[in-house]
Amino acid sequence: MILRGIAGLIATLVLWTAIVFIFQVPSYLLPGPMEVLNRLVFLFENAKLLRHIGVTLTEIVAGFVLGTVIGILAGVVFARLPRVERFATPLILLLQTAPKIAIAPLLLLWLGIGPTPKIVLIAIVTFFPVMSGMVTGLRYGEGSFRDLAAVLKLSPWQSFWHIELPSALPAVLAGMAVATTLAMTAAVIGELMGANEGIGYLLSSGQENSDTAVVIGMVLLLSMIGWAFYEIIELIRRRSLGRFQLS
Amino acid sequence: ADKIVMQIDGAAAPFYAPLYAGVENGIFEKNGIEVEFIYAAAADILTNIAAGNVDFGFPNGDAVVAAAANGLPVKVVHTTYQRGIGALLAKADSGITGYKDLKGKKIAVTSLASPNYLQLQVGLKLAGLSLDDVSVEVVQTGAIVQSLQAGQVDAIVFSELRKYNLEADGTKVTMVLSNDFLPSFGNVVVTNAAKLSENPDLVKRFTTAVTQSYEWVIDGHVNEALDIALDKYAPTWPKDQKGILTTAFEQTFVPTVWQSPLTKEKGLGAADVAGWQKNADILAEYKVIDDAPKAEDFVVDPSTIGQ
Amino acid sequence: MEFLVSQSERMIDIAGVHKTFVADHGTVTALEPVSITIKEGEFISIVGPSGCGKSTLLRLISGLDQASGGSIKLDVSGRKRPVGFVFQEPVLLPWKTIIDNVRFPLDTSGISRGQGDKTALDLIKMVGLAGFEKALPRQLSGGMRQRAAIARALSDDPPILLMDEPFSAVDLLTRDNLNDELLRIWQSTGKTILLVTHSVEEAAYLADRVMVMTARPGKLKCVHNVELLRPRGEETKLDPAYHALVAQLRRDLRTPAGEAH
Amino acid sequence: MEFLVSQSERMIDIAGVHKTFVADHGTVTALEPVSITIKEGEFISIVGPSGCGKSTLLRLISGLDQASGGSIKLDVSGRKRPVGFVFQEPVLLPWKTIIDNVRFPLDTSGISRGQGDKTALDLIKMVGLAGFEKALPRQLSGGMRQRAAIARALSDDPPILLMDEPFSAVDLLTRDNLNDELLRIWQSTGKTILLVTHSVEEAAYLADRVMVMTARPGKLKCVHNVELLRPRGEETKLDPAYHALVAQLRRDLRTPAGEAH
Amino acid sequence: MSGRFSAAIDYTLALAVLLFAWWLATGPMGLPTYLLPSPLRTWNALVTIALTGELWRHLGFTLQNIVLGLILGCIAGIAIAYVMTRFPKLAVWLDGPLVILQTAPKIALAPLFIVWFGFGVLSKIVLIFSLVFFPVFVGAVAGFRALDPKMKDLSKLLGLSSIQRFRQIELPAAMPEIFVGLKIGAVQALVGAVLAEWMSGKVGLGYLMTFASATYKTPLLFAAVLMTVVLGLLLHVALTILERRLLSWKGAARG
Ligand SMILES: Nc1ncnc2c1ncn2[C@@H]1O[C@H](COP(=O)(O)OP(=O)(O)OP(=O)(O)O)[C@@H](O)[C@H]1O
Ligand SMILES: Nc1ncnc2c1ncn2[C@@H]1O[C@H](COP(=O)(O)OP(=O)(O)OP(=O)(O)O)[C@@H](O)[C@H]1O
Ligand SMILES: [Mg+2]
Ligand SMILES: [Mg+2]
Repeated sequence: MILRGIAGLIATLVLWTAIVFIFQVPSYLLPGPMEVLNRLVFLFENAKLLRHIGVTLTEIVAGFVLGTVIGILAGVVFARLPRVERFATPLILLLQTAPKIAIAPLLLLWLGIGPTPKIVLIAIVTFFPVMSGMVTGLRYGEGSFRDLAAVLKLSPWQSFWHIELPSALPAVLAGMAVATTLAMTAAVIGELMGANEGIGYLLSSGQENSDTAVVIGMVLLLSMIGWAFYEIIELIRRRSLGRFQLS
Repeated sequence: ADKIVMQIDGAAAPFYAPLYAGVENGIFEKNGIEVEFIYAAAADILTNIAAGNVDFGFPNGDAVVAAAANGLPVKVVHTTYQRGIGALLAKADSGITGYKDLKGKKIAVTSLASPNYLQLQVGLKLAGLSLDDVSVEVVQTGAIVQSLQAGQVDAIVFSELRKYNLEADGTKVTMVLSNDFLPSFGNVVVTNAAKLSENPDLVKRFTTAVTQSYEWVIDGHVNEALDIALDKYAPTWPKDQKGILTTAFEQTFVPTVWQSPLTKEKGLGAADVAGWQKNADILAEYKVIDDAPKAEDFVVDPSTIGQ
Repeated sequence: MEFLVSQSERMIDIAGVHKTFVADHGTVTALEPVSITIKEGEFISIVGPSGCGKSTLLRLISGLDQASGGSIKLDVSGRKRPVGFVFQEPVLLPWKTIIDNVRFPLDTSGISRGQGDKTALDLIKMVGLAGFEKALPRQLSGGMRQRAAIARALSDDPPILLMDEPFSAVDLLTRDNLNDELLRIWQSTGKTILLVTHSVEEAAYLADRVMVMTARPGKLKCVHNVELLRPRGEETKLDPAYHALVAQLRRDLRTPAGEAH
Repeated sequence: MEFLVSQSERMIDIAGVHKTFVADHGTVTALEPVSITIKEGEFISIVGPSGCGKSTLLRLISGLDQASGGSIKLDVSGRKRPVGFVFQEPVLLPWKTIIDNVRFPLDTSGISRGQGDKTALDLIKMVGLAGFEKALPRQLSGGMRQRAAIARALSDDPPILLMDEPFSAVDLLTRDNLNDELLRIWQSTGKTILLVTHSVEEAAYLADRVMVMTARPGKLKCVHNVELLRPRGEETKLDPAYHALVAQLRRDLRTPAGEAH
Repeated sequence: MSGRFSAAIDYTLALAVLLFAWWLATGPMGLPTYLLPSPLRTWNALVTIALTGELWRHLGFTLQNIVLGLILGCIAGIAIAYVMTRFPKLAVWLDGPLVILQTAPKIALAPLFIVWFGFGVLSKIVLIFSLVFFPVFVGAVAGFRALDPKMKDLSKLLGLSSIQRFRQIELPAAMPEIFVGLKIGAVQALVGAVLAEWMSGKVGLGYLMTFASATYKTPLLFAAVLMTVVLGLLLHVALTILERRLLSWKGAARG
């Protein structure tokens, strides 16, 4: 995994440098890695970069965990009661497709300024892929396991914990991997709605100031956070591989 | 002290230095106010003000006119920028020196609903041209300056402030200020109509603090104010641009943006009601808004608050 | 053909139960109306051609599927888990080790881990899987998986045991051993057992009664009483009556459907 | 014990092949070194206790798994698909109908649809699944699925056929029929067949030679020549030699591992 | 089929409840129009632009981008997922850049896409593509990985060509997981199309939204939002029907 990470990082840096070098891209369009690094060091020294990272990271973790838990639970309910799923689908699609910025003032009105609307926004986007993964994992999972659960008259909780969650785990993990990327976007949108700290805030100030290096730097930081999330999910997947792989 | 939230247009930038210095120097505190700044797009600020999500806003004047025209209960309580800061920007080496040179060129604005677009239309008309003579591209704030730099467009109609970004980046630009032919207002302090009538004292104290903050900068503290802004509030801003910013403040903002003949007479933030009305009438004439609102309905002179 | 049993002894009461599947390729009558009453503690074997509805019948009794008509009554007042089921394919949870799979019914009914382990280990030893407690299902051979599934079905000691060809994938010796173990457990616990098998010898050796079914549409052809002495063992297999029954069952299975014997 | 066969006749040459699995729960020697040479057109049955390495041996021969040591040579020059395999569990593609599953090997080797359909329909009829051509696998009973898998393995007429307990889930009558069909196909096509079974009767009835294996560690105990006349049929089952062999195989399986007979 | 019929009833019922809640918020609860216009005002705004024909121009443009981006994203997502699961060595090198590219928030990069790929439809398609790709990719990877080893045995035994193996075994087996990605991808395509039009352009539902938002024409804003939601719902229903058909062999548990 370490190898994979380093290989990926090197490949990205090489590609990036090559593009900047070969096409002689001016820095207002795409600054090179060194320039971005310099800006990051500058922000670290002058702009309490770590504090901003901490703020955003907290929001992402809180929103991601919230969305994942609700997504898994909703997935179970939806897989068991397709009517409930059909009933909830319009609302869910409304939340997913309605441009977040169009409903931002409403979110602020109901949840106040501060971290809550950001966390809720991240939870909303995280929810959907996790829920979809869970529903699919359960709906298309081994029918014979359902028979086993029925014969053993397992309680809903028991069949969730012992049978449904493990069978759906690959699909749920895939949903969570997708959710990480959406969560990064939601974090930015959340901080564009009105904020004075966080990576998204620094990013929007970079955008306002046409400071491409700051924009790319913040994008890179968010990528790294997303990547860390992704690797944690990969780790869980690999750990459970031996156990959870269907024979 | 009363805790209030002020939402500022765009993002933290050294151009808002007087407000930041006001906080750091205890001017707001002295007026019994503890202020927190947050940032968003102009239209969102006005919606938030109307909804009561935030206490004060600092958006562009055109956005307030449009909001008022659509019935949002917002009031301008401090016309901080006495003129508009919209401008036509083109690279110096493009040969464009004014609207007359735009025939056959490609020009970017941020939205067909934006004041930039209106300024472009009026500017073209005064130069004897029309929209049919140019091609217009719509490009969002985050990309419009780069599109000029990259040569994707020949000119942009946007904020005067971007001239300083471009020059800091080594790009010489020609600028035509829109305010010269289309009076408008840059950032102004806005609050909710209900808040103004229910708690005029708070609004009064707030506008007073704003005025005092700007006065301190005007009174020869540009350097200190910029230091505060660059160190504590707009730290992403490259420090080596302080020279350019100092020039901009001393030659433009202090003499012509924050102060006007009217403010000499009535104090900073004075309401040029006639100017506002003219602005609204032109917005209506060019169908940016359906009907022009009455300026006295949404613009208040700071000196009259609480009386 | 039907037994008359006292009300209290009736364990499973099947009356006119039938099942039809509707599928794209047409309607399949898996089971024509079947009626039979099974007494508490009875051991019933079911034989019949492939596709005649044996599995379907067990699934209906267990409540996994709904009958298209008729009624099934189980007299299992108050038991949370009336039936244990050995499915035709070993349905082991692939993410659990063998011992965890065997202990699963106990874990999910609140038995303590220690107690559960003891029971599970005994059963694992009984089915000849000692040494494979910590193996995962995919690391076992087909027959070993089937035996693990048998151990699981026995672990929580259900009053009714439904077994769908439980020994089809194991060798003769193991099969004989497991047959005897099953009889031992049955005798000591008084379970009611229904066992589907393709081995007429096994059917005759184990059961009190043998149900013979005929193919498409699946139908109960006849029920044989097995009058062999209990307990059964090596001597049973030398009993001429046993061989006569086996021969009879063989004949039953070879006669075309519908033809009464 | 080993046959001496002319070079050209050797179809499968197994020399010192063994297999060890390493797993969390320990190392399992699935197969101790096995050596045997199988002639072209030979019919070999394999019997042995559950878990003794029968499936493992077939998987090694087919090339699905790699041996831990030893060598396996197949004399199948130029054949793209030398072996057909009936797995211990029917591995049908769940999204294809029965006829599509049976025709699958033909479809993927460029046989025309019309020709493929003809072959597939014949085989489906042979295994007794007529009427279920358009059914999906999950709509069949266990034994029916197994028969579909047999039909598939036969459809593209491979020179070597490996069958892992192909008839374990079907009833006696069907089993007898399929046994005879298999013999007929074998005789008319000259295939080399290896068949794993738990039925010693079946093993003796079908094979030229019977391999007997012993349990853990899996080992080839002995190989019996079956000197019964061909073609075989009802008379074979009356032949005392057949019964003697069956009895011998039974004894072999009952003797504890390692003990030579 | 009664299943589909009752699904339609459920959707309609749910929409009715949403509509009622919306009406409740704007009517009795008195949310002002600039925050949330009433259903009636929104409907009127919608009818107005529908009658002038403006709506169809915007809708058509957005829909065209969505479909194009969705198809391209899907093909690339499935193809690259397949290549990576087939050649795990390649994955070591591709995984990192792919994840970095994906977790980079597109909303932040969207403005740069315009200066990188121009004002035309290309920058929009690139943006939608980049949003659709990853869900489909992740779903497909999960699907290809979950392939039953017995199926692998079968294809090895039959000596299937790569194309046969993919077409006949791996793709159908991975379909359930691919559909998860596809459904998320469809929603992302919508978000991407709107986002792209928000960044630049003079046509499309996203453009309509920025225009309406900047001019405080909130009923028009919500009419456009409503149209995207309806588009999303239609895409979802279409995918669900397709899923039902393609995955009927799974005999999915139904209510
Ligand atoms: N889910 C289903 N959908 C459609 N038909 C089904 C379904 N399940 C079973 N059948 C049909 O019902 C009939 C009886 O099936 P069942 O599984 O009960 O047979 P069986 O007696 O157990 O056979 P075997 O000995 O082969 O296991 C078969 O013809 C089968 O095709
Ligand atoms: N993938 C694996 N990992 C670990 N051990 C394995 C694996 N596959 C088989 N084994 C072990 O190898 C041994 C032989 O297995 P094999 O499947 O060949 O038995 P078999 O003779 O076919 O038995 P059966 O008659 O029950 O099918 C068993 O002890 C089994 O546990
Ligand atoms: Mg069955
Ligand atoms: Mg085996």
